[in-house]
Amino acid sequence: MAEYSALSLLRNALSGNKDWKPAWRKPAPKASYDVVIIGGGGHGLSTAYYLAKEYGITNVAVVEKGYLGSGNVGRNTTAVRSNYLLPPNTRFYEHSMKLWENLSHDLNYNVMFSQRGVLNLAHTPAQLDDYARRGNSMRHQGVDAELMSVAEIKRLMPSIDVSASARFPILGGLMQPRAGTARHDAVAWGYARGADRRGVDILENCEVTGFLRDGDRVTGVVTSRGEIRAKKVALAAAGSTGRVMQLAGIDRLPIESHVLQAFVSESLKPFLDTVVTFGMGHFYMGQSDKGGLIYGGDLDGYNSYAQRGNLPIVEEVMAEMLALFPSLASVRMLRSWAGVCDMSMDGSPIITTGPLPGMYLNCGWCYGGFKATPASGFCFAHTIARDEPHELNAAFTLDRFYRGAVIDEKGQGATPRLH
Amino acid sequence: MSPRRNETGGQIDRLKTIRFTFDGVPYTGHAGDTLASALLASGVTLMGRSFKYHRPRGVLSAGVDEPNALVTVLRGTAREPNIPATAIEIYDGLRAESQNRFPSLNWDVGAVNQLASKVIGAGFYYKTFMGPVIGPLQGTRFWMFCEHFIRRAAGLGRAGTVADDARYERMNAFCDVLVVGSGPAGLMAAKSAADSGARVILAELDPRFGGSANWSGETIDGARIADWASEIVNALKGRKNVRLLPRTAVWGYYDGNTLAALERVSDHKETAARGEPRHRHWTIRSKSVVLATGALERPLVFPGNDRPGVMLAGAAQRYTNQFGVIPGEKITLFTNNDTAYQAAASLKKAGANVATIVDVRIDISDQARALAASAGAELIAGHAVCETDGGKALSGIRIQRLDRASGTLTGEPRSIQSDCLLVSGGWSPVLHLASQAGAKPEWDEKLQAFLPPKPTQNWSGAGAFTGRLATADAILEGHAAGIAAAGGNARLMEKPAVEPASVNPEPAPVFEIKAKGKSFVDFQHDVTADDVRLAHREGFISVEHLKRYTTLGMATDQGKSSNVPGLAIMAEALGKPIPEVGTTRFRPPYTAVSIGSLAAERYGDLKPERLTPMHDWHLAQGATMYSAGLWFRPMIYGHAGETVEQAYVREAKAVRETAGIVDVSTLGKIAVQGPDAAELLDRVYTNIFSTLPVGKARYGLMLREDGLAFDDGTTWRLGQDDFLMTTTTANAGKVMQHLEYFLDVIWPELKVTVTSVTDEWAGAAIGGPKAREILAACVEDTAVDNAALPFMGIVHGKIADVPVMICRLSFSGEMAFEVYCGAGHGTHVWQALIDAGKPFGLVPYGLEALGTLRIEKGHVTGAEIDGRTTARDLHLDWMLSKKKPFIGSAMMDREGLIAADRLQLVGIVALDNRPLNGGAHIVEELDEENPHGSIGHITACCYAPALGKYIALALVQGGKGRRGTRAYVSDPLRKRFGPVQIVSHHFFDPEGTRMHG
Amino acid sequence: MVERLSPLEPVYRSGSHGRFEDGVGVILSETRPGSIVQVASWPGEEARAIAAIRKVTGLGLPDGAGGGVVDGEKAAFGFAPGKFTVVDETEGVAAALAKAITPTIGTVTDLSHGRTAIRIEGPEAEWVLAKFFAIDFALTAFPVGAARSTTHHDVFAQIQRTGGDRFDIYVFRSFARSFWKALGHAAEEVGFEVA
Amino acid sequence: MLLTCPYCGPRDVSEFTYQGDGNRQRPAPEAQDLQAWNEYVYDRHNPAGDHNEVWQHSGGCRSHIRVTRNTMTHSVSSAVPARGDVHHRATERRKPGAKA
Ligand SMILES: Cc1cc2nc3c(=O)[nH]c(=O)nc-3n(C[C@H](O)[C@H](O)[C@H](O)COP(=O)(O)OP(=O)(O)OC[C@H]3O[C@@H](n4cnc5c(N)ncnc54)[C@H](O)[C@@H]3O)c2cc1C
Ligand SMILES: NC(=O)c1ccc[n+]([C@@H]2O[C@H](COP(=O)([O-])OP(=O)(O)OC[C@H]3O[C@@H](n4cnc5c(N)ncnc54)[C@H](O)[C@@H]3O)[C@@H](O)[C@H]2O)c1
Ligand SMILES: Cc1cc2nc3c(=O)[nH]c(=O)nc-3n(C[C@H](O)[C@H](O)[C@H](O)COP(=O)(O)O)c2cc1C
Ligand SMILES: [Zn+2]
Repeated sequence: MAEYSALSLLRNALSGNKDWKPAWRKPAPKASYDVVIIGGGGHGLSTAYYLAKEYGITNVAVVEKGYLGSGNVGRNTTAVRSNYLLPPNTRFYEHSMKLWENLSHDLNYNVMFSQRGVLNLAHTPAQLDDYARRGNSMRHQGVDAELMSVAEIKRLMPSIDVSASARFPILGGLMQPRAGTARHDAVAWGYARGADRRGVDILENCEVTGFLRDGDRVTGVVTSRGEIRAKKVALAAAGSTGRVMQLAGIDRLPIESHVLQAFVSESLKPFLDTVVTFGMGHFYMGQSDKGGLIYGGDLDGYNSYAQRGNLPIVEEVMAEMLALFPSLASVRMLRSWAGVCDMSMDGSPIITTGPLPGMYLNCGWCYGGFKATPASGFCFAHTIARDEPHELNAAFTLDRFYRGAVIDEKGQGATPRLH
Repeated sequence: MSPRRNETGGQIDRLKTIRFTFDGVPYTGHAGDTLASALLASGVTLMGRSFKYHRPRGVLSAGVDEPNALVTVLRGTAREPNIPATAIEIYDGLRAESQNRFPSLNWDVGAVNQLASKVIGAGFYYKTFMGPVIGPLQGTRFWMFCEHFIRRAAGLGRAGTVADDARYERMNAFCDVLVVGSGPAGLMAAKSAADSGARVILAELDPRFGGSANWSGETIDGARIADWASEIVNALKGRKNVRLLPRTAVWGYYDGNTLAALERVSDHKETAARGEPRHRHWTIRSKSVVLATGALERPLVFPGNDRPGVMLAGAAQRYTNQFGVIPGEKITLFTNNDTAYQAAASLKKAGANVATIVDVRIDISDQARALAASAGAELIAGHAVCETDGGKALSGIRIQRLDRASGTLTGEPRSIQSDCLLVSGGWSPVLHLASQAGAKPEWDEKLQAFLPPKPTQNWSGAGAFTGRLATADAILEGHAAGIAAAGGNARLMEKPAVEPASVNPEPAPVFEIKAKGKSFVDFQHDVTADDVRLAHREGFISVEHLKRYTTLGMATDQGKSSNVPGLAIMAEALGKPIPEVGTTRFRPPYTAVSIGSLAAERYGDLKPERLTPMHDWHLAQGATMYSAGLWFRPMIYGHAGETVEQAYVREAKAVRETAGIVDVSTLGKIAVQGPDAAELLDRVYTNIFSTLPVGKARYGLMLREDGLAFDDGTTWRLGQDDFLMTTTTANAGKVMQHLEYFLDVIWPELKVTVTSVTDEWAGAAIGGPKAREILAACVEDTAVDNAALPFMGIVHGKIADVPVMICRLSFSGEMAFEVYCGAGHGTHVWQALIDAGKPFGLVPYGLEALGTLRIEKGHVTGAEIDGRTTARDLHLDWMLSKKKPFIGSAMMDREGLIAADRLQLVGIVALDNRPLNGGAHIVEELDEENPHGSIGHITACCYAPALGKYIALALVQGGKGRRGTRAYVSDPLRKRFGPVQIVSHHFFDPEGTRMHG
Repeated sequence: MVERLSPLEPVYRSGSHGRFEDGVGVILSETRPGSIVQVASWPGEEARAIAAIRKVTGLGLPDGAGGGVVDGEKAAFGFAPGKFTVVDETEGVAAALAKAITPTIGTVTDLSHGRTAIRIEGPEAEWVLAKFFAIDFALTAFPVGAARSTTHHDVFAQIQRTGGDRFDIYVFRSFARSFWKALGHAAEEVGFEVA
Repeated sequence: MLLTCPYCGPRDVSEFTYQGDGNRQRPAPEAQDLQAWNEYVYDRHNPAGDHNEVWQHSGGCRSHIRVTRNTMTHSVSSAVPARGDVHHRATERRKPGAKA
């Protein structure tokens, strides 16, 4: 299949754009594969891509119940960062960041990764200390981080309210300059095209409805498009993890599925160049290249698989938004939507072999797994190919809870809605 | 196009002239006009530029479905971008600006983008801008360089930078029946529901009730239908059980029949009345809902269909009949259905010249023929428009014979001169609200439209919404729906006589005329029919992929006019029927809503302020306040010219040397009462409380179920069954919920009441060598000496005639007391203490000094109990009772929680005698260039006047074992590096002799 | 007796405010009762608690959730399962109740300082309150005497309807000033008077 | 979304705090079975469909309720006091002050 480039664009324009080929094939399911990956989201697709690219395993199918990218990869707010406090997270997300930095080239697909920075605002001296702790932790692991003064913040985003009379005045912020945003759909499509070009079968509208078993061992999946056998079955279903695991007879996991809403404003001329988060609530915002302000806040706060939320959070998010950017009161919210997040008990992910023989599990991404897409696929591919975790995901086990080795960034304990 | 205002007709007030400006040019209109109708009446037809190609655009519709004519409204310094001119009521002084053009709407350099349209079609940016693989522009640089320009070219209007001073408000409403939409169907539904005695709310997004009755030009039982509508509205107005909400768009249908609506209260006024909000955000909880939201007309897709002068037929009818504006001099009409003929006849009746009707169908109904004849229009059947002429305004069209079977055009194109082309591609019911909950709409082959899904909540539908486009049917259906929604059983009404007779609205299944040239599907986002086919070719064939790849339907109008044509073109490319292709998901809001309205009363007032009883005193004493959660607490009481450090050092010193007093009213206080109160405390605290004598207090530690430290505080036994628990300020609410949860869910057998009494008590902590003397000087009815008031003892007495409760406990490490009194007496008692302390040098101190004193003592707070530490990490293992289980006891010994390399509490002393920073890390080897090897971090730091050093508390790996060793602070963020000594966290008076004193 | 200081004091401005030219929509006031007391009864002891309240205050509480009674400046209402608020113009009612409510019946908690009582009355009282609380204030849904526990964002409130167009609102003292300001702000539209 | 508090009636979801999976069984306080504790503290039922969950009416009467709610549709089919009918039962109570 043809490489994408400015040249190919021109050539095709001259021939009336008639020669473009599908970005990925639409094959029929084969009877069996070496690896079947459940979930055509970012993580499933990147896992397939790296299985093929790094481990030469190409007899792989990604099965997706809806259209490719219909899950959270297609509905997230696109923030990519590695500004974590705890070393297992920092290391993992920084590896992801490095992959992001070369992803468009790697995939020959412009995923529009734009390193325009992510800024966390602090509103009390204690919070500033907290952020300093995190920023210093990053710096001690070779990750970029800077503290920003109020004046610098104002210069960066002229519409922000930095007045001392604000209810929660801004005292400064923690900036990760290399962080930024990527075009979410392009990530899914780029990985799909990349995996497809290496021989992976992407099976859309193919819902897993059961598992093939040989005793305890998982030997394949039952899907809406027939049975598919597999030497290894890997689950990367994000918000649907609970549902799918139930099909395998596992009805309890350290996971709750929660709904998270997101919003886009009408298109505006450049207003905000950075991704910014409010420290006294849950609000965060960036601006898409199309001009829409992309923003969100807290979870709705209850279990749900419905991909839609309710009003209280809508109101909460807007109120917090205006606390930072009062001039947006007369700008309009264009659309709201929601995704289902697999909230883990400590807020950190799970990438592991098991819990059944023949099965591999990738979940617990909470509302932060988009940025993990490259590293998650990279590590999961390793875990599947080698039957043991990569050192980067060695800490992301299922039994860490039992052992008390939780990775709790927020210190909230086993209350998933608070992570 | 040269539109003009009619002499008579319409629902505008010709006696009221209104002055406004558009792009700085003054215009006039009449009361009742929209910006679009007033501009049209003034001959202005160019109103906007499209998103990508900057194509000149006129007005397509007359309502919220408008994709083209978007403007920015300026109010004072506030800017309101992207508002459809069709939805703006003009008022004197209105200032509107066109958008997305430079330097002007007429001459826009962005229009050069059209030249590159072949290259910059759907999804082009995914294929390019990746830049070189090596060199200075590798990685993301090249893309970011290009992106900079792309971002500036994209976007529509510009947001303001200063707060608008408008008021936004929330309103909660409850009713039996909410009727959405006030066309003939909705009006009847509201009336019949109200007649049945139900509490009714009728919401209409337009300023005027009546919907299509305002412009259909029909009569009902001989009367003008607009008058019929006004009569019903007037009757409803006077009724107690009815609330009429004009200018109110119901935009969200949430769970539990909770609907969200936006009322534009004063947008149509030059200035809002005093106290009047600009927008009111309604949350309506209704037992049942009648959706009567009508239907929207769809355009047809053909080359040049976006030229200013091309307009929906129904919109033209509306401009003519409601606003008295005839949209052109020589009008052509292009349709695939009969409803447009009604528009033609209606326009003719108002004096317009409808010269030609072009219909894609060959078989034209008699009714349509008759209407065409009455319109005096030439009817050209079996033809289609294949191109439009003109620059920024339509001058003519070209038509060709259409072979519907093959979709091809044949014969020589015929040119028709025309300045206004009306199009009608059929009608789509407004089923957005019905499907927001996720139900899939169903395709109706006859109407060639999606119909509402089966209700997932308690609603019913009526009128054009359900596909009943005939007015008489809509009225009947509305009537029945209203009664049913109210749970009434009134008799059904007789079918009214509506003239002219309704036509059959079923269109021919023609969506696109394929010919050379750009045929727009999504006008605003410049998505063409070719873009849809490109998406198909590249495999983006799911409607959701189509949408995301081309951005079809993602503009401000959310594809109200473009979705169905777009997916019809995709269906054709796929060779699949439309229902198999489906439609994209509907999401709130139905129409864009101001962010201010959603923030409502929290705009400018995000959170309430929580004030202690002595708040005003602190302010009067010049305290700098610190916001702690919702509370405000004094940080320092600075003297003139003092730095923060000087102030807190002075205050802390005073506590050690004489005495200080601090407001502790914010501490969480929970009354724990009942026969099982002590038992409850034994279960939730790690240590034992049942053995605590009445009149004594004890320090307690709580863990979470997972065994990590949760909160600490003292609990006072005031009576056998009566405890007063104190918590940290930050955790007060959490601890309360924790106790309530266990009492309700886990231990319902315990007879304990827990009540938040944080606000009942004002608290002052007074400490220092002179504290007891000061107390003795002002307390009555009790002694405060060691015998009467030993460490952790409690006494009751009076200060300045007010009953107080005093407990001798110490956070500062000094001889100290907490004095509690009723909050209403707080300032009174506080002032009495201050007065009594004056001779002794008593000093009020704030949080900074409080922090300093506790750091010197090594007491922990939220900075150390951060949800990741255990009791052992904090050297509080002595508090873990072995005699009883308690919350967290089973989980606290898991291997990960007792590991040797855990972060443990230590003290830190700066060896370079320079200030330390919170959040600085500790390392064994200093490397300023490449900091690495963190072994922990500082949680709190200060200058310790008691030691004359900069000290800190820190959490350090294997901390205890490192006492006495040297390490370094490494704080690259603030470039502070230097040697430190790791010591015990008990810096000062570790034996506690001062407080036991 | 030392007079209690109201948290509203610096912001309590008697007189007419907002758009009052066309009439006053609501009257706002602080009622400053002497006693605000919480009575909580153990499961099954509700009747005895109700009897004790009647004995001490003369107020006869009806059975059932959220039921209440008003008598002049005295009032009582249920606000949670087995829990009641008793309000009296005189101070010291908590002590009297504590004698009547033995530990076998339940507990008594004095909240006289901890809660601030704000009254809103007038033809627009329901309208103004509806701006704050997601409660149906219509007389049919919320009869005289009845009470509701609810919140406006962070501000917890117990609301009793003490008249056809009169409501008494009990909020935490620390939030009272903020709430009062917000209430005044919301009432500007209809014109209000501070009594 | 509305939840019907058995005491206060139907109220907006914003008045409630979610307390999660209602099937969790707290082991006896003395129990040493770490596996049981681990399941209680960390493992959750997470069904697609009816979910048995606990909510607190924290913005109202503050009592806890057991709710059966469908996680696909958000429709609530039952909401009862978490204390069961304890509050209406006069008999079978322990002596005041007795230890559990
Ligand atoms: C509103 C929102 C905002 C977010 N913002 C950010 C952000 O700013 N930054 C960030 O880093 N992260 C963010 N996230 C989180 C991030 O989107 C997710 O963590 C991440 O996308 C999850 O991985 P995924 O892409 O593989 O998941 P998904 O895209 O959800 O993929 C899972 C796929 O599995 C499929 N599937 C499920 N069940 C079956 C079955 N039975 N058979 C077959 N297929 C099945 C689903 O259809 C789905 O496509 C956000 C999430 C949401 C909801
Ligand atoms: N020419 C035709 O055949 C044709 C086509 C379409 C409609 N109609 C008309 O349809 C009418 C049927 O009456 P009807 O009452 O069903 O429709 P209607 O179009 O008369 O009224 C619908 C009303 O609902 C309002 N509305 C829509 N969405 C809303 C929302 N979210 N919130 C608040 N208001 C909203 C609209 O502003 C409009 O006033 C007939 O009178 C007929 O004239 C006719
Ligand atoms: C980063 C981002 C930007 C978006 N921008 C827009 C937009 O400009 N216009 C729009 O209509 N929707 C936009 N959406 C929302 C999508 O239309 C859609 O609602 C979302 O992807 C979820 O899919 P669903 O609504 O089909 O469930 C955006 C979504 C994301 C994640
Ligand atoms: Zn309740």
